[in-house]
Amino acid sequence: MIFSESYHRFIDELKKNTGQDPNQCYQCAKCSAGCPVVAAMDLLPHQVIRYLQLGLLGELEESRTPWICASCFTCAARCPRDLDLARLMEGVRLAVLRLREGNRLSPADLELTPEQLEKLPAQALVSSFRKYAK
Amino acid sequence: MPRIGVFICWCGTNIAGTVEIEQVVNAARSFPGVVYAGDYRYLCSEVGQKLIKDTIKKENLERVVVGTCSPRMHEVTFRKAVAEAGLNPYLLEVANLREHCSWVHKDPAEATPKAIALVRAAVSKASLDEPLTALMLDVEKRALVIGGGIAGIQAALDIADSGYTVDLVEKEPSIGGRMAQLEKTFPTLDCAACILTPKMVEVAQHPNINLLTYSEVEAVSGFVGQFDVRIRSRARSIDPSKCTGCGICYEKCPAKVPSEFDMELGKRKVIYVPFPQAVPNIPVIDRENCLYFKRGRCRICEKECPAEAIDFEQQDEIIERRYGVILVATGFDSMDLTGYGEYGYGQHPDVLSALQFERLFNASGPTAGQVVRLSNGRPPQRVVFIQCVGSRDIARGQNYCSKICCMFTSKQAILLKEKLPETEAYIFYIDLRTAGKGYEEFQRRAAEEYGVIYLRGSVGKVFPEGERLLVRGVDSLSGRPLEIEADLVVLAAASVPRRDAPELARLMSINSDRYNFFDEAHPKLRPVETHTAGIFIAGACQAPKDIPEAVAQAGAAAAKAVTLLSKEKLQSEACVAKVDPARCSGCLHCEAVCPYGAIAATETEERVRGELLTRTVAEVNPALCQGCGCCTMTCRSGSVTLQGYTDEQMLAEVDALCLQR
Amino acid sequence: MHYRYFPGCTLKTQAKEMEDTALAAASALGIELQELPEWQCCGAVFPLSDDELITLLSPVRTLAAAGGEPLVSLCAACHHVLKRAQEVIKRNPDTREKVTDFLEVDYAGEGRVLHFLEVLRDDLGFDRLKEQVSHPLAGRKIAAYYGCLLLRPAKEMQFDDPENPTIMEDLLRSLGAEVVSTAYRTECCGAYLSVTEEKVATATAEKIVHSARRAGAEALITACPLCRYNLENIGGPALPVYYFSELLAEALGVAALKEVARG
Amino acid sequence: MAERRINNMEKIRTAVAQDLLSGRIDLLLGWEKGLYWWQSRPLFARNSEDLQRLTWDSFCVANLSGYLQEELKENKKIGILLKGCDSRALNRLVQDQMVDRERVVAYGLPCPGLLDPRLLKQEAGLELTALGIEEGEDRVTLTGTKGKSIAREELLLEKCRRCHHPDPVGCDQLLLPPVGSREDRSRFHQVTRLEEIPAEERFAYWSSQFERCLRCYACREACPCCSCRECFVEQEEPRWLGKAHENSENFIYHLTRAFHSAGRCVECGECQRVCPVELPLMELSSKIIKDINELYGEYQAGLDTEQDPPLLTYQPDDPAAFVE
Repeated sequence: MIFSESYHRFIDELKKNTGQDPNQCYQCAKCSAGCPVVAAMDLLPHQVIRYLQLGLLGELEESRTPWICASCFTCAARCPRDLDLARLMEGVRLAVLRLREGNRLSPADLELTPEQLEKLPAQALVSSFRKYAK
Repeated sequence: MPRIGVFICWCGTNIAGTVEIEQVVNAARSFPGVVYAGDYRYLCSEVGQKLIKDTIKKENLERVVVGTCSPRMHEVTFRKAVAEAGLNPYLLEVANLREHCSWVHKDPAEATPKAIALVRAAVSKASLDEPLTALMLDVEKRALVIGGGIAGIQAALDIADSGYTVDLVEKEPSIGGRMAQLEKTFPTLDCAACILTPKMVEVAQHPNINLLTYSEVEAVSGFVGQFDVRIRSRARSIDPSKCTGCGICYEKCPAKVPSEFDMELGKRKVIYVPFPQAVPNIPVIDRENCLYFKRGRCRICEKECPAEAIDFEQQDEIIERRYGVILVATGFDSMDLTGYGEYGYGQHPDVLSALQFERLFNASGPTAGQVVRLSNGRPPQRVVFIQCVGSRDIARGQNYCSKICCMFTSKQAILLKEKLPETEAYIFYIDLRTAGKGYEEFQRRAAEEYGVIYLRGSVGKVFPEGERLLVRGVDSLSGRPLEIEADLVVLAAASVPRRDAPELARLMSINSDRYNFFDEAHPKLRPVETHTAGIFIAGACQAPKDIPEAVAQAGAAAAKAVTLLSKEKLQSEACVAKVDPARCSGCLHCEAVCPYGAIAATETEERVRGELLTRTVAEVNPALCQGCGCCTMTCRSGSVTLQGYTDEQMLAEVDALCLQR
Repeated sequence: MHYRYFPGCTLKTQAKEMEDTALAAASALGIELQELPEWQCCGAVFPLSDDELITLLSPVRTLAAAGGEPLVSLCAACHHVLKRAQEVIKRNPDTREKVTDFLEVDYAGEGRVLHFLEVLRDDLGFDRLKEQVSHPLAGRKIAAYYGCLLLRPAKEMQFDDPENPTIMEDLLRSLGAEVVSTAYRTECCGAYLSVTEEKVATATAEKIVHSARRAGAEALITACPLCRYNLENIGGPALPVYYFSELLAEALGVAALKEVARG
Repeated sequence: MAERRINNMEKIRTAVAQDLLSGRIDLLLGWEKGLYWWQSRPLFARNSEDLQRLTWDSFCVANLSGYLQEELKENKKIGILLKGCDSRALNRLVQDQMVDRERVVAYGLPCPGLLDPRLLKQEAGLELTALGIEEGEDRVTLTGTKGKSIAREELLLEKCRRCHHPDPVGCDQLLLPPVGSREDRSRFHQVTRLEEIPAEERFAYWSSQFERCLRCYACREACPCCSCRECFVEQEEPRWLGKAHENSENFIYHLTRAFHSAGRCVECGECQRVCPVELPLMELSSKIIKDINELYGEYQAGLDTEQDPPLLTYQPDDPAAFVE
């Protein structure tokens, strides 16, 4: 937990791009309580914000949670602090992708049979690449 | 040019530590009209005041300027000193050298010239000061208390016990307020009715209290000592001198509507008393729903009443009365939760607000004291309490903490466990706030003795699943998502001001905060006074409060009210506005903006080309004027001026400040 | 009633029946949906970071192409992206300038952006729709499934009550069906994860379908091709999942139109 | 058109003649032709002879309501011809208790917008003395040129081009059929343009404008809002304003005047029209109107005499950021 200069740079960038300030959160955990995909997450949504507050960026980089987040805006709709966590999650995803200078998903990674590809809506592919690759 | 004396105070090191006193005194000697300039370590002390008084006499001073702390602190002190030396007290000017200068500067090189400029401005203004005289006004020895909850009851009793007459106005048919709706009170688990009812009866029997229930304040004018108030006492449709309170009328009444007292969970009759211990024990007919008033037929109550007390023709009564003081204790509402769709409030009968749940425990409540699910009438096996619903919520609710919910939720969980020991109770909380005598211990008892399970976290959504409610939440301490199959969900709704609070604030000319809670005059030092002299506040209309706090505040407000009532005369404001009828064009915009109703139209005569014409101009009533200055702002031609703060005086100050150093 | 119509990627491929039935129903109801002459995919995801301007280009181009006329889409995701992109243009002058300069279009956020369901509710009216129903879905027990993108964020979407919406149930009632209320109708089904986290998506969808089944539903309707794919793609006993437009066309007694007039 | 105008003239004259000659009014305030064809000036008609000079044409620009205050001292009852903007001025004066409405008979003249001689001259490229005009329904033909014809809308006075309410309001009778509301016109384009330039540039702009002010006070004399018995500029105690030509004092004068007409200005444009150095004074008033609208909701002075002006009313939700 070191509030280094890089942390401040990171947070400033995050605030600017998402319009959200993690310090506005008082950890009621309502986001986690309502999240439909929380069961698959290693960090709960409110913990992601807590980690942002504490500057635990390395842990966030390793976490599955931002990639599990389905951007369904349930958390944002109910947050008593009026924070849009969906935006913060996107901010974290982008930061990780940019930091690694690489994509998290490439067409080669997809292990889909031709039948599956036939059935899978185009929308699913487009959105996956939007989320996992830049 | 009048003879002016200047006195600079060191205020120990408060001023002298940053301002070079000697330089200021020397500079002051050079200002026009100044015949004396001196300094003293503590001017507000007896010795300091004596210095001023002696110098006035010795130097024949006609105006006095003190360079001291803020006039809010000691203007009154120095005015008194000046008056004792035989000068009109309004011939004193205060240059604020502490708050406006020494406290905000570090560098004497900056502070000293500024202090000199402030003194120069005060001297310029003082040379234009005129003697002013305040009016002495009578004090009407009667108090009005608005709101008959526990705070209003306590305040009315305290004032009445001091020997003054009190009118207690309550909007509902009975006094008692929110406390009457409660089953038990924390942290002692006293029965609310057992401790409240005796006080209600005392109010009814007190020779100095005039109880006006089913009544509302409609208009307030006047000022401290002489408030003129119009009260509408709504027609009960029952002759109170005949009614014996036997209750046959409401037994027989065929029409039912949801009961406000039971938070709409149960029904009440259309002729009703809100609850069995009501004071006065006289029913009212709810004319909006009465079959006779709606359709012209029924009159069963009239037929059944053995005392012949029913009076369908009764009219609202308008009471116009003068009061010396007004005390506002209008209490709070439970926030409307329809904006919180995720909890299913209003969608599912087993999702209740805390105040609704409280009614389930009450023997005269909607379930006759049975704690059951309203969906099926069976006792719940698992109850989930959710705190902070609407409180601490900047998105859909109130920014503030409602303060009482942590405690009443623990209380309700304990009551539940006492009634149904096998039932599980879960409380979702964000933070537990148990500051208060015996509060922490009480909450711990709930957890340790009664086995109430506290979950630190929130609920995302309540899903109706079959007959039960699936509560999906999270315990943030363990980081575990939770799903609880519950039978009842109780929401700790935020405490909010009464819906009509803004209207009442406007009526009384008192300030409210951004949430519409009434504002105290000073958050620390004047907690029960308002900015309007003679109007006091008590209880949850000022901010969310528990019973002990509301009662304590009511006592304090009553003491303040009595202090005022005990005075024979009150001095009015001397710095009041004045109209120059020759300049006034009579547009009366000043009348429109005057918050105190102190300005009215009057006729004046003038000669135009040999002919005598009358025309309308504005006139200030000095007894009503509080010297706020709104009128002077709105007058284009400067025809209204505030005495003691005339345009000439203000300009003289500005000119003096703008002089090159 | 004339609207510009934006189909989006999936309606021309895997969700063809959604488009066909909706267009057939629209034409039966006197609602003219004129497809935009040239269009491209909306991007499927609304950009949540303000420094992602490039993802705004496609929806803004579409919005500008509608020329201020009401723009209708059928897919929940397309509607979400278009509507929110419009909000950005309306509220953020800097972004508007950058995006419109780049695209060389003149667009300041004008025109209504509608989901077809809103056209039915607000412009046609469910009462009028009901009068046109020739084959009511009597006795059919159907549950509506909303998902996430139509409703949230409510401040921007202004579609319906985000926790207790009624528009799809009202539609079903006007078509004569028996509405089954299900607890999870506004819960996200996780379909965005169906490529990368299939298990998560399936688990989430199962919860929704099974709850509907327990509540007595015989079928589900949705307004999103991705939701449909995900809800159908579960393990265990499934329920038929229809597009709302399929039942609409059925109740109106119209066959799907294969050929559509192009704008 | 010309014929209709003559017919209109007869209609107007007959209507007012009846009242003046029967003694219902002692004085009629109207217009008569001035020295040149592009000038119409105020007419104070007391008898039928005076009435023969009464005119109503595209140059009757003076707002006559400003005369009422003084004239009512000597006349018991006055009849007055009012265009849309003039009628709002009368209403404002009544709201300010400056004019006793009972003693005024207001004749409304729905107004198609008045022509700006400066624009006529500019369009024709000729001195006005060498020019004549023929007015059609929507177009004006300039005689003396080669029959150049221009849309009437383009030749209107600045104030008429932003006028939303050409039909008089609150009159005792309308003498001509209404022309309809013109809410399609933009009122604040000039203000918006000024708001968008940086503060320093804006200051420089106004500085250069006020620099030219002669402090002749014609703007104040012509303004129906300026109803004070004693204007602050002339007061000696306290003396708000010096007499020397000093730009900072010019600023004080114009800004104070704009504040004094806040909530009162009916946008009749008389201040700007009478200014000998052509200061854009309406921009100041418009800015204040726009600010009031944005802060306290849409308000147009003099339209509805029942509605209290926003600066004289208090609503609990009034924006109060400036006191917090």
